[in-house]
Amino acid sequence: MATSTQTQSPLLPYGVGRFGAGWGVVFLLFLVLLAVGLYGYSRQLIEGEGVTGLRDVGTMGGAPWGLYIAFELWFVGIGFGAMMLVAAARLAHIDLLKPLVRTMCVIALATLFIGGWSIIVDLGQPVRAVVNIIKYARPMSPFFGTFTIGLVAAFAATLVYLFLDGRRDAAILARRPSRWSWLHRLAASGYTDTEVEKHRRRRSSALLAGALLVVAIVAASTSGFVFGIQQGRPGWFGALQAPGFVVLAMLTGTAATVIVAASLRSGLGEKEALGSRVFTLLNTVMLVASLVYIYFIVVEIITSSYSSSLADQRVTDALLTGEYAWMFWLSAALFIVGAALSIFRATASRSSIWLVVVAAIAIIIGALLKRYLLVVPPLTTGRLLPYADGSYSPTWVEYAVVGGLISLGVLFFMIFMKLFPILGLNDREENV
Amino acid sequence: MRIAITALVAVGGIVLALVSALLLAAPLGGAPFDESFSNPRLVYAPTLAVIGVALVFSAAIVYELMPRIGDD
Amino acid sequence: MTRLGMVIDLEKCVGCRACMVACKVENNTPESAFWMYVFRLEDGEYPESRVSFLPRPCQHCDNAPCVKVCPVGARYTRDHGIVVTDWDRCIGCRYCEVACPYGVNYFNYKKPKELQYLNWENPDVEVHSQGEVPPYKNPVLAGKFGPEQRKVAGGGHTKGVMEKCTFCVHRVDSGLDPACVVNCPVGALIFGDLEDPESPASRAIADKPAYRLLEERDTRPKVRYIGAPVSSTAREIERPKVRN
Amino acid sequence: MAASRFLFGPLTTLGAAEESDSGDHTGTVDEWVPTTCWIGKQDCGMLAHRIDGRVVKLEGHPSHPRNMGTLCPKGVGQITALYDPNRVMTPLIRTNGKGVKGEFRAAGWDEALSLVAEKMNAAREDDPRKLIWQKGRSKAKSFYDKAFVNASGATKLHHGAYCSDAGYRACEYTVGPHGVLHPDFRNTDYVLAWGWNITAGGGNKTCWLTWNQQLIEARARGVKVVVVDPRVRAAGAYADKWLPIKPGTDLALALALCNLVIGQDTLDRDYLRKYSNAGYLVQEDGKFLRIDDVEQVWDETTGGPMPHDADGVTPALEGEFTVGDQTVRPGFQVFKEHVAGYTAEWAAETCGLNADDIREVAADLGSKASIGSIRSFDGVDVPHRPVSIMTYHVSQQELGFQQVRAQVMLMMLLGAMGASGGTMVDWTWKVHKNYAGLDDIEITDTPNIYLNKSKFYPINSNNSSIVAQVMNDPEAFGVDYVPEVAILHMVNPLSSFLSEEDLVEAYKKFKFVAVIDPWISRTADMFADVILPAATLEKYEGPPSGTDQYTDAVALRVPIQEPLGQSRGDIQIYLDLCEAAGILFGEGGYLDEVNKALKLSDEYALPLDRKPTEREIFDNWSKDQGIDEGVSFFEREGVLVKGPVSATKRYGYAMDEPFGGAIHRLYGESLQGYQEEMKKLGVSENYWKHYTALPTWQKPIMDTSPAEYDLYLVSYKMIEFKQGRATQSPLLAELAPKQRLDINPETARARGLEDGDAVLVESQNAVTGFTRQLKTVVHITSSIRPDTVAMPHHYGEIARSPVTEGQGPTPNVLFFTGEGYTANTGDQSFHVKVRVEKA
Repeated sequence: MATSTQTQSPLLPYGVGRFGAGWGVVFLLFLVLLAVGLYGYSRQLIEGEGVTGLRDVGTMGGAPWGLYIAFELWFVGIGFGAMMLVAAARLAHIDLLKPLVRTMCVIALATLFIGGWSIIVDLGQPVRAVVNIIKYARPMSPFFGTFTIGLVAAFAATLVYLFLDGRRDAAILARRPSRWSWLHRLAASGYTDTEVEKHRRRRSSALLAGALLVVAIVAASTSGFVFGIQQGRPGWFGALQAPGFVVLAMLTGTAATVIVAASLRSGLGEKEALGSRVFTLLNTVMLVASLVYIYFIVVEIITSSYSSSLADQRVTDALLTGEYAWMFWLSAALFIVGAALSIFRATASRSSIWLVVVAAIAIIIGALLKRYLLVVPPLTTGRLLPYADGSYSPTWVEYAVVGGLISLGVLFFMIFMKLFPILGLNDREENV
Repeated sequence: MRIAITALVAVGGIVLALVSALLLAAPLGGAPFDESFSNPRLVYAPTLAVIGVALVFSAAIVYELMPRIGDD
Repeated sequence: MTRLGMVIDLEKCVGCRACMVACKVENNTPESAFWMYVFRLEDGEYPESRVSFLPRPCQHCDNAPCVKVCPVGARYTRDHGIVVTDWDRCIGCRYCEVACPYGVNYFNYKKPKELQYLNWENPDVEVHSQGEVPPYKNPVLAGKFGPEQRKVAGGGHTKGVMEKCTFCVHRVDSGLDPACVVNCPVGALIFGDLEDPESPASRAIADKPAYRLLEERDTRPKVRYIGAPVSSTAREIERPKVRN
Repeated sequence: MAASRFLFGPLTTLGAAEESDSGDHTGTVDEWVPTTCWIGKQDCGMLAHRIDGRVVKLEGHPSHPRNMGTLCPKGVGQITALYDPNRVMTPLIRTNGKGVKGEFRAAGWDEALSLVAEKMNAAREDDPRKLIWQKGRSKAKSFYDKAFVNASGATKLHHGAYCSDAGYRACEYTVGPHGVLHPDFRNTDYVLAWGWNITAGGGNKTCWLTWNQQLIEARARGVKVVVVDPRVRAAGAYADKWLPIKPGTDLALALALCNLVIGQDTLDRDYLRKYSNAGYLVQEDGKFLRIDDVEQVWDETTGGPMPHDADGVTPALEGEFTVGDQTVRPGFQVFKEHVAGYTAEWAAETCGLNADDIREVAADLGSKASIGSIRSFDGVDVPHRPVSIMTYHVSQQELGFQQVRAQVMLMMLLGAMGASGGTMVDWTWKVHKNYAGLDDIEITDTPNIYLNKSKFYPINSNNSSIVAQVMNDPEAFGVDYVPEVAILHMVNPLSSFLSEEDLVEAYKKFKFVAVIDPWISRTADMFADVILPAATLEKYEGPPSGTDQYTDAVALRVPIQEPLGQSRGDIQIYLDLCEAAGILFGEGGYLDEVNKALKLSDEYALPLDRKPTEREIFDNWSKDQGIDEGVSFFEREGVLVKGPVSATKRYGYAMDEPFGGAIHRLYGESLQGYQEEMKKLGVSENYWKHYTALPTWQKPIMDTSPAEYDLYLVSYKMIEFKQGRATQSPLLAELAPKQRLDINPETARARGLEDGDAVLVESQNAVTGFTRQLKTVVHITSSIRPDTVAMPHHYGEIARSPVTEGQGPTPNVLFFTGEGYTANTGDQSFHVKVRVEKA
């Protein structure tokens, strides 16, 4: 039990129901960012996407996909990774992660949610899109045909998992008098913590976790297929895209979990549930995933360096030595730094949490750059006909909108943690 | 009974998702040579597929939340 | 089965870009959208530099990557193999564009009317014309086409929607050749049914080697080229206004 | 339904249903109106597609011989000239001072016309020479221009410096017809495209489009094309060989080719004897030997001098003879000796070329000329000399006149002038009045404002930049008046002529400037007192010739809608202006002059006491042409195809009197005469040094610029803007959005320049030491000599159009007018030495 939160209101754990000043300031800050994003998006809606830095490939020499899609991939990657961790925690009975399961579910929901919105904001006809996708979506099209279905499935699966997994905690909270007890009662939906229910819970959570894993891997792969099956775009076509997406998802999901967990640990003063051992575990996951991913990058670069196609060469050159080299090497450096810190942490005698957090931050930023590098350079430099080189630089609208989307996710998370305990309650907690 | 209904919902969801994605939505495969490749065979088939997927997971809710019917 | 295609004779093309303008006026396309584009290319070093031209309409592929990836079936292959965009259905995701190896897609990043040359609704223009000139109108472009009755001709110009060369579907459907073909001063563009050995297009490639752009990508275009293929080291010169 | 209204309604994000009239064709009026192109120079036949009164597209007229259903980019794009919101729509009267950006108020036609008429008449009454009239390139037949000049007594200035006037003068003087050199495309086997971009430049008589059609046909036939140009660009794809000649050295190459052709003895002696003055005996003083005022030849049969026109003479071409106490040589012998020093090696050195390439051209010319062969056209035998030169704007350089003369002489040596497959000048071999006129100039002490027949430019092409210099200092040129009123009709001297500062000073001296134009040009912006809005495509104009040199046709510009705003057709404006000025009616009035200019027979002549409509004029003209239906024939059909041009018209040899009776002047006796007289009257050497009987290589003056001016600047035309009136069209400006400096990659590298970099270009006048600058951007291209940079024309012409904003300056800013930068015919040189540095 959190002791620090008991001074003012001894009733609800982890600050649920209490809106402190610190929380309020942060909330307001993100609300402002969201408002800026909304303003930017309103400009885009009214003027068209001419207000973004996006332009056509070919004669216009631009990139029709840019920051929005890069962030979309990054967001949903984190979401899929978090889903995988949730599934792993349940399937491998990793008790250390139990307090974090709900956090990871919320991370997944928030990132999938804003990932979906990133697609919407990228569209020229967003409202029409919603109607036409549910009416006409074609399974053959990886992006909206199958991927959106994957996204919906992932969101639905995580939501169901979060709901069922949280019923016990909700029931505990519902018994305490508070303004939110009705909500907790609703979330508990009649949970009584009987043996029968516990038994059902075990069976269904195992099956659900399995489904979560499958859905996460399939959906992450599909977003890789969006690019991997495109013969017409140098730098994209390849069998490694889908597995690369899965590994990077795992990696970024873990990194995001580390960062959020560290924030919760310091924000909620929750040293016990989020002890050093949790971070050690997450660090190990990160370490393995980052080494695998670095290996993937190396394989990818070696393969494309030997490509017979001049166009593929051009993209590789742009990445390794050209216009995007700084970003490519920065991202590579971030991955390597992340991996190195993880190794150091794994072998060090003292177990610092901040080391893990720094590694996670390096990796998650590296991953964002990598996503940008996947989307943009093949569009600006990957030309098969003799078009002149293209260029793309995002405008303030795009930064504002992306900032707004991140704010949306953070606000979603912040509201959730005031309505429900963000960490799982201890098993020793009284029975319902 | 509970398991049967749960299985029914789950299998129903899978079948609905597969049938609507593979048979009712726009055709898969090959070089698209005419207009039929651009239209679902049943409008809103993708919605059905999404509903199917959602059904699969809601089977868990059915399983855990369904009121006791007397089998256990 | 009729398969309409275009033959482009690079031995005749003089790179004048009249086809580009003819296309723009015919389809009333917005600024910097070149459904038909003519590369002016240069290769080699002085004094052995060589200049060449490469007209690039939509290739109307038999195995069109854009059609395959369209999430909502707005891009489709219609009768006679013409690849068109249903501008009434397109959601503006630009997946067709990133999938196309030829760069033929043009998205409406802005309100197209502000960028159109034949728009006469500009208030400044109305003041000057003193209301004498009727508004631009070409109902054919806005119409529905073929048995499928979908809006595919160059009349969409809707913000946030993808567009590209339609082989002038509105002309072809009434038995005319595309605007660029009709206008080419030197007869470098030839149009017709590739399945019919007597069509002008088939005759043009009957006794000359013809090739397609990026054959290795297996897109199987219905646009054939005659003449020396463009060198892989060719660089583009004299670009038109490319950004709006 | 409500839901779909919500989902697809006219929300800004959706807009799917913006076209509410989708697919409903009922009730629209869909028409095709025949007319002719207005924007290019060859007046292609067009069909305007009109829906409910709004023109939506222009297409080529399928039966017009010149374009056969097609149009060039300008032809298609000129729809924006019709519906340009930046056109002048009402008469404008200036409200601020001149020489600065103009402020204008809208006025009625009556007010504007009476103001112009009053000023014009005041000037005419004072001194008719004080009224200047100037027009840009006349479209179609310029009968109404001529009628106005005659009726008003105005001094007509020339249309533009860009043209090829030095070449025109050289051809008129040397062989007679009015034009420069172009091939008999259908029959030629060899084209020397000289300083002329064969695929993007257009010809001197027709536009780009017809030439390209004929070139592509000829290429399919296997014609060999050699391009002689510092910059090859689009021609490169259609050239078998590129000779990247150093700017300003074309004369050296032409002379060397003459020398080589003589050396290899591939001469058409028959032609030289019969139709040229090659056999005329030249005395040691450079004058022809004349007996009883008749030029003499050395008759090989009789072995003595004979009048050149005596029956049965066989003039000797070579040798040295003694007649009386005179040693005389035939003109050809003089020429042969004159060019003997111009060897291939010398030319290679001078022109920056390879001697073997030059020898190869000469050898090709000699072998392909197939001297002695005959081809029959409909039973008419014509000498077949299938070698040709295409030359056009290249004549606009310091040595331009003599250089074109040398090119003509090269073709003369081969007998290819006017032969089947040979080199043509005009459509027919009609001899222009200048053939005699230029040979017989009496230099006057009191020249007019453009120094016609002056000691400075005895042969004179009428250059407005020189007019400006004269106006700024009339005494220096012996001119005793300064014009006061100018009527500028679609001309923009400030941009289309050179030496802008002189022009600005000069135009300030005009007390009144009236402009007839659809747009506000830079000249109008700074100097117009009144602007009369002219219509563009929506007017009657013509009749333009429709010939493509093989098929004859005539068409008419028919309005494709009512004139936009308050604009009026040009003819209407002249009718109205002459009425206001009181010079419309009666003998010698405008209508009378129109009758004369159109050569209307009495039956169809316009009555001199009633103002006709534009349509009436063309109705009378059509009927006079034997078209019973009158103008409605053209309103319905657009073009009257008359049929093939006969060989007897096309080929000089085949004419009833071969070459129209002109004796081609290999030896330019009178040119030397002018030099002597000019020296006597005391003008600087730069004026007289190019007046020589035979073209003589002299180093261009620009080459004496200091060494830091290490690059040659040349200018050129792009297909997008050829003939001007185009940069303000958004459709065309989109194709060529910005001024640029073409530069070789090696040259750019040496200066650290990359494509798109901003640069300063500074030119230097080697005579006066003046420098001029402009700023533009780099365009790297390997199709240009490393010692040469090039800029296209026509940017920076229209002042008041958002489309032209930021396009960049005209290269004319950098060129000079005057000694060393003007040909001996008063023609502008578009060559100058510059230095280029990163801005």
